[in-house]
Amino acid sequence: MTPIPQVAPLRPSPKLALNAGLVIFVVLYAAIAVVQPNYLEPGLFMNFLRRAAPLLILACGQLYVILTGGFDLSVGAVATLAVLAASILINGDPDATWAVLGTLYLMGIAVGLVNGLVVAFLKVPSIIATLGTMLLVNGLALAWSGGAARGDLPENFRNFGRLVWRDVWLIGSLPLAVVVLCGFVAIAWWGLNGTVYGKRALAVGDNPRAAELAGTPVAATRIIAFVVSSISAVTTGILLGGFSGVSVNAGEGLELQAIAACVVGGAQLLGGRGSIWSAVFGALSLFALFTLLNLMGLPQALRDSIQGAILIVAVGATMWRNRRRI
Amino acid sequence: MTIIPALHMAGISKTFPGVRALDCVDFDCRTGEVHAICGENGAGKSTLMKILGGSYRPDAGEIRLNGRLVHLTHPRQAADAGISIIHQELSLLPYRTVAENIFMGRELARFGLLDRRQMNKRAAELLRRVGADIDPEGQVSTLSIAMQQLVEIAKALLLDAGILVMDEPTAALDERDAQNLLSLIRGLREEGVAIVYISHRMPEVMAVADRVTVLKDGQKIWTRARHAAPVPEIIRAMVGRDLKDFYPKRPSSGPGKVLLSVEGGANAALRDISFDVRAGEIVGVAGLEDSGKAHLAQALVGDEPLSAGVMRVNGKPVSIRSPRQATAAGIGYLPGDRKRDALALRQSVRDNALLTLRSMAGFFARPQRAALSPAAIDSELRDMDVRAADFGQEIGTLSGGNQQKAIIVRWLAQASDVLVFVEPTRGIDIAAKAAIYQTMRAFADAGRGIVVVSSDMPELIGIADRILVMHQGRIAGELPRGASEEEVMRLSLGIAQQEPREAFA
Amino acid sequence: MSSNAISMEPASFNHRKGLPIAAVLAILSAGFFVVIALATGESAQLSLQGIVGLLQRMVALGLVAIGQTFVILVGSIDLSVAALISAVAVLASLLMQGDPAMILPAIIACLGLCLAVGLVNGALVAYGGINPLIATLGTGLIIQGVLAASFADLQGAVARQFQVLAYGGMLGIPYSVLLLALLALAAAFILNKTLFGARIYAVGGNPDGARLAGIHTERLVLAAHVIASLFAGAAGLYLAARLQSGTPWIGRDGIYDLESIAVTVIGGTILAGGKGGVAGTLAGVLLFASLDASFNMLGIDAFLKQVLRGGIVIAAVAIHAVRYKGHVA
Amino acid sequence: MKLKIILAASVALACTGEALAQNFNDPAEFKKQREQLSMKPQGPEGKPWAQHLGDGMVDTAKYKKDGPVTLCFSNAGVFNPWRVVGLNNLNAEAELHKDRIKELVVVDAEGKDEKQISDIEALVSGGRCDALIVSPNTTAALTPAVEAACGKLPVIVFDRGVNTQCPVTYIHPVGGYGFGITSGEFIASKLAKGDNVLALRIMPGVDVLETRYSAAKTIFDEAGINVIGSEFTGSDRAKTKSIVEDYINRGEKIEAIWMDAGDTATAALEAFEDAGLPYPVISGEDQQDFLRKWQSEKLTAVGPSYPTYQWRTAIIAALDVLDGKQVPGPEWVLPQPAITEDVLAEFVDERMPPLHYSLCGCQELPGYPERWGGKK
Repeated sequence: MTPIPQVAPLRPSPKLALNAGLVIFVVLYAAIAVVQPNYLEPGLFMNFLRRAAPLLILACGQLYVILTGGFDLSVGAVATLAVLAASILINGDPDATWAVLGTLYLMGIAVGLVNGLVVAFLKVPSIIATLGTMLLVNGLALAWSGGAARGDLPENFRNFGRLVWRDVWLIGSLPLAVVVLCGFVAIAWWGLNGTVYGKRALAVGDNPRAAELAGTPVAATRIIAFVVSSISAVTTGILLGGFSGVSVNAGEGLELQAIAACVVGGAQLLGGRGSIWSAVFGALSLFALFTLLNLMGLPQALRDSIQGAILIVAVGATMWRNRRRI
Repeated sequence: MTIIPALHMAGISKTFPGVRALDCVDFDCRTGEVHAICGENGAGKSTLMKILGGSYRPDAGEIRLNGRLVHLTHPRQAADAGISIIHQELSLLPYRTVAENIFMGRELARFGLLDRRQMNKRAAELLRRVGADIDPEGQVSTLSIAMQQLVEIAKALLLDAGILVMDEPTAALDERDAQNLLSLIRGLREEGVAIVYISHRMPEVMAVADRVTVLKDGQKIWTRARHAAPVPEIIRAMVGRDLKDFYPKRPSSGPGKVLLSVEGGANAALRDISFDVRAGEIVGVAGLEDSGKAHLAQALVGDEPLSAGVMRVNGKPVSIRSPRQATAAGIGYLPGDRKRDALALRQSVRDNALLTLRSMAGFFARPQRAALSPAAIDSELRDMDVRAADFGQEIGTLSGGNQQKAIIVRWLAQASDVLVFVEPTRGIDIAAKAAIYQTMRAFADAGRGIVVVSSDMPELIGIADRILVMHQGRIAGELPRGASEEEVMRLSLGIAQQEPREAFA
Repeated sequence: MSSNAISMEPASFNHRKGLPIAAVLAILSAGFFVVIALATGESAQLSLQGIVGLLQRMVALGLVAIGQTFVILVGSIDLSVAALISAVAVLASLLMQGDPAMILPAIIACLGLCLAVGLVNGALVAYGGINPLIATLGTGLIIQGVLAASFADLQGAVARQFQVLAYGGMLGIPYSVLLLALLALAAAFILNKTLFGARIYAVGGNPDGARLAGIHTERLVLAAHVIASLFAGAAGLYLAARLQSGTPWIGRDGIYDLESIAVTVIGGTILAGGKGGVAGTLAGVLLFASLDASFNMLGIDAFLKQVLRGGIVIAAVAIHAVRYKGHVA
Repeated sequence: MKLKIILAASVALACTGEALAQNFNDPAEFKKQREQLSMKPQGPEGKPWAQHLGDGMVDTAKYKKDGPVTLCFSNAGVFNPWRVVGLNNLNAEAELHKDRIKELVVVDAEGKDEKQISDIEALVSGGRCDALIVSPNTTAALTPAVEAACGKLPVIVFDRGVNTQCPVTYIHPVGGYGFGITSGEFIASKLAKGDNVLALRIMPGVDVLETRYSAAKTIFDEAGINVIGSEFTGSDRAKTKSIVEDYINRGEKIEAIWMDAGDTATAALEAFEDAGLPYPVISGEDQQDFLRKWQSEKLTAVGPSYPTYQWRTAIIAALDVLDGKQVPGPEWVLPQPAITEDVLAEFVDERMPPLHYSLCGCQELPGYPERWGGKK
């Protein structure tokens, strides 16, 4: 058999993909600045980052799963669970915050493990498996809280979304959320580039059978991806809870936005291609788009439409670029 | 020339970005003729056939069928024009019946309603014709690869085409099935079918072809009648030089200590497997397609683990339940179906070569350090003579030989003690074959061992120090180096087997 | 979403004697409903009226899921059905405005809209080469956005006579249930008995192979998307008749996109395409309907219900997926 | 190019949609509800859930049934905190009548019209129910199912109505115009002509919410107050806060915030805190978190309500009907009080969760406060 194309198609190199995501973001942000020039001030840019932080973090986690060839639809529900659980467990007591944060991450890890185990060993396609856990986790969160926000989040928890250090040298102001964001992105980057995990994940997403026969722990690689995704969801939940307090719909719809962000940033669905910058710049682009549409004062509903069109165009453009090179 | 050939391709050119895949190639095939095309991978054979099959459109040139000019833009048109192609990649539907597969795209129907009875009947006839004992109503996924290949051939015969193109049709077949196929081809030739035959197996080409055309680098070198084209000439034309020492010299020293041993190994497909591999040895495994030889390889590497028996590596008993455990125990695997089982096609050459090292490294191992670094693997890839413009390029863009070499590097880097090869040179061109044989020998000479499972008998005889022949899931016998094809065949067919057959009913 | 690899499952799994997934699932679902009805003393639910009620719960999801089965069989997927259902329901009530004379034109216009959406989806996937999840998510968002922006506060209602579709019946069986049965039979017939059906399976099972066998794979993917959209349209029309007027959210609130995919997969159709069928899908829909009805009888609260449903979706798919030897993602 | 076409098409559609918009600005209804707000309710003093406005009564002798009865309740869903509190009220009220109620069957439609229709059909055909209480998910969609049920047993509808007169009675507070009038007039009284107000709304298209806005808008227009924006928050705190932040970042001056529901009111206020701006005049609702904030920050605020005690009334009405008593009807209009600064302290209860609706009328009910998620 000679399954090899006889001619070498040139694919865009990862560096090029990085630039594409970055370029979209820069263009969109420039458009924002045209509509609303004060977005060029460092303070407002930091504020933009702060508000984009939950989506960015979620996209970084989702990227892990996408690289291995799956989806994680449960992240929105996990974020909601984190917010509700935090308010119920802390119940206004600032001393409980740190212990509860640990508990939240344990819950997230548990959900990630369930997702991973179901996909890796029960062989349920991730889109169905995580749809199931989405319903399950959402139901649990609502049943636990009784369907409405309960308990209060103390000041020190709210700081994750609200605290801003003013008069910081060079950048003017620095929200705590942006520090968390940078930390999370750095860790996510390290996971993919500073350890062997990233390459394993790409190989598993590209061809799980080949990876398995080459000795890759395929099941573990998948499970870790789901755990990372859930951890990102908990982090997102903490920031959302910090930003705006308890609500039962804190994470609603975020899962699709996170997937869309990765795709806009150049990650390939069903695995094998993408980098942490796909998630970062994809999410920044998407959030910049939302902000721009907001500022332009378009009817809110139409923003959905535009988001849909952009998704199709972004993926179509990538397809077209790849195809032209073959 | 007075005869109008059934197929005449004139001045065919095709350029892909950066590469001239075909450069003004002329090719013809007459009715009642078998015309073989030889050439290395990348020589343009497949591109030429894809043009004929309507998958690609040529940049220049024309195709005439019985003198009539045609333009083929979709496989459908090629089929309607009487061109039938057996593709080297299986294109079957696993969950559908054999009959449904044979009639794929050409279903028998009245007013859009399927006529299953008639399809099953005709499918059974076609299967008989290719010598396959297959139930037309059975599901394809239950068939072995060889049986699937025969279904593929039956599918091509359905068309009753004037022109039949066979691209490596025997790649997955064992000797017996391949012989059946060759006689079928002769029969078709008698019926006046024009047959284009593409193969790397020289004995087959010699056995069946009337004329031979050699392609190299997208250009036609020559077309000659078979008697005017002895094998060395063909090889020289393909490779551009003489290939002496095709199989590497064997070492004069005897084999060393036992590296790998199996005692009483058994699982669903295997019974009573006992053998060992010594340092410095290449042990061949022969057998028919359904003999269990592929299962033996899968058992050794933990893909289909043994459920009984003892396996020892370097004298220590090991439990191998997964490929990962096999890797950890020092056993490496080079599967027969590279695209499906070995390659991450969208990852770089470097990443593919590093895959096992990275997989076995500790989770927190830094990917830029020591053996895991790109520099280290690059030098190994260069030592292996893997040809790529850049080791960062996707491995899917390399030729089969270079891909196989990159995978060998994968296991050399892991410093495995025993490598299990399955069909090591399937679909690989002749020059690369020689290089791979050299590497295998060098690996063994370095005091390590190789198990090589192959359907290519000259290859086994040429490379192996001894040959285990399998039959019905057992090792039917062992032959020393220098055994003849007949001896292997006898054991394969179970003729020399002593045990009563009922034992494994 | 497809692979050329032919799985070499041990023969025993494929030549399993016994009932197909669809029958097992249907029997289990119906059995569960009966047991719960008896256990809670609601034996009235086992009367003709009760059973008809159960079947009626299947209609909307059943219609969408049959269409979804077609797209999944060709190896694609359609996430835009929920938005399309809303669009059709809104369009139907908008055009009819209670006027019986407008019934036919409204139906034609709605199906025309579905045809257009199906063509766009199919073209994006088959000819544009865009991942179907993204393509149909995109078209779904576009439709939903336009709907929400245009018809925030809609007025208008379908004609009384049109509501017969949802509320009328013969011999005690509602027309809507008959319609579902009829369309399901038609779909099963198409898939199993016709040339077109055989090619649907061919394209999903092995797109490259199908193309080389001379099948115009793009056209079939396109056709499957059109069929899915038309079935979504049928569901939208049924809902408009059932609810008297459409709101721009009925599709989304009913989660018809994810639920139709879930029941299709529960019914044994594989996401890669090429294997499965309408019978399994309907059995999956029956499972959902009998769960709904049974949870009501048991008085399980809404949140716990969601937890159970999530677990059941995973378990139902796991039961037949777990034997699969290859990898899934 | 494609995007442009889509945009153009969308805009065109949006415009036609505008023209087809239902009229939620009904001056007659506006006037009626304004009168009802100041009307003196009839019925037991201090028990607003048992009171009613107006004089209409219906006779229910034909529904009289002795002995323990089974009540069935088809709920649209518990998809927001208001409905969660309400359902607790309903269950607690039923517990008060243990001797009379054999069983209370609650069926949840999860916000799906289709499911609620099937649910009602199943309840009716199940034959267990002596009376049916319906809280419809959508007015028009549920009408046929309720009509069919009316023929078999007494039906009581509350919250959103149905387009038929067949239920024994339809329980609801004064209504959306009333809500908008209370909140709009308060804000108008605190602002000067030309001041800016930002309207934050949950979602479009729901009649009970649309009327709130149209009433407030009418009042703002009359008072010359400038509505600088009307945004939909989807009841999402993060979205609410972001929207307000965006307006602040644009440099808009916001003197007042008007809300059609108060569950995200504190999120809106936080946006001002984070920006270091003084609080605006605000209209919220009767949620605890808003009331506490109001009290602690000394806001200029008002808390109109859409009281959750109507869920109690539904059980009371059902039992009255089965007792054969006269009940207010065909519409049972409940008083719709608002929380003002004078009475604020009465309604703040630190034990209750943040989104507890203070006008639940549930303080005396069994299980208070734990049943509503409160601390003992």
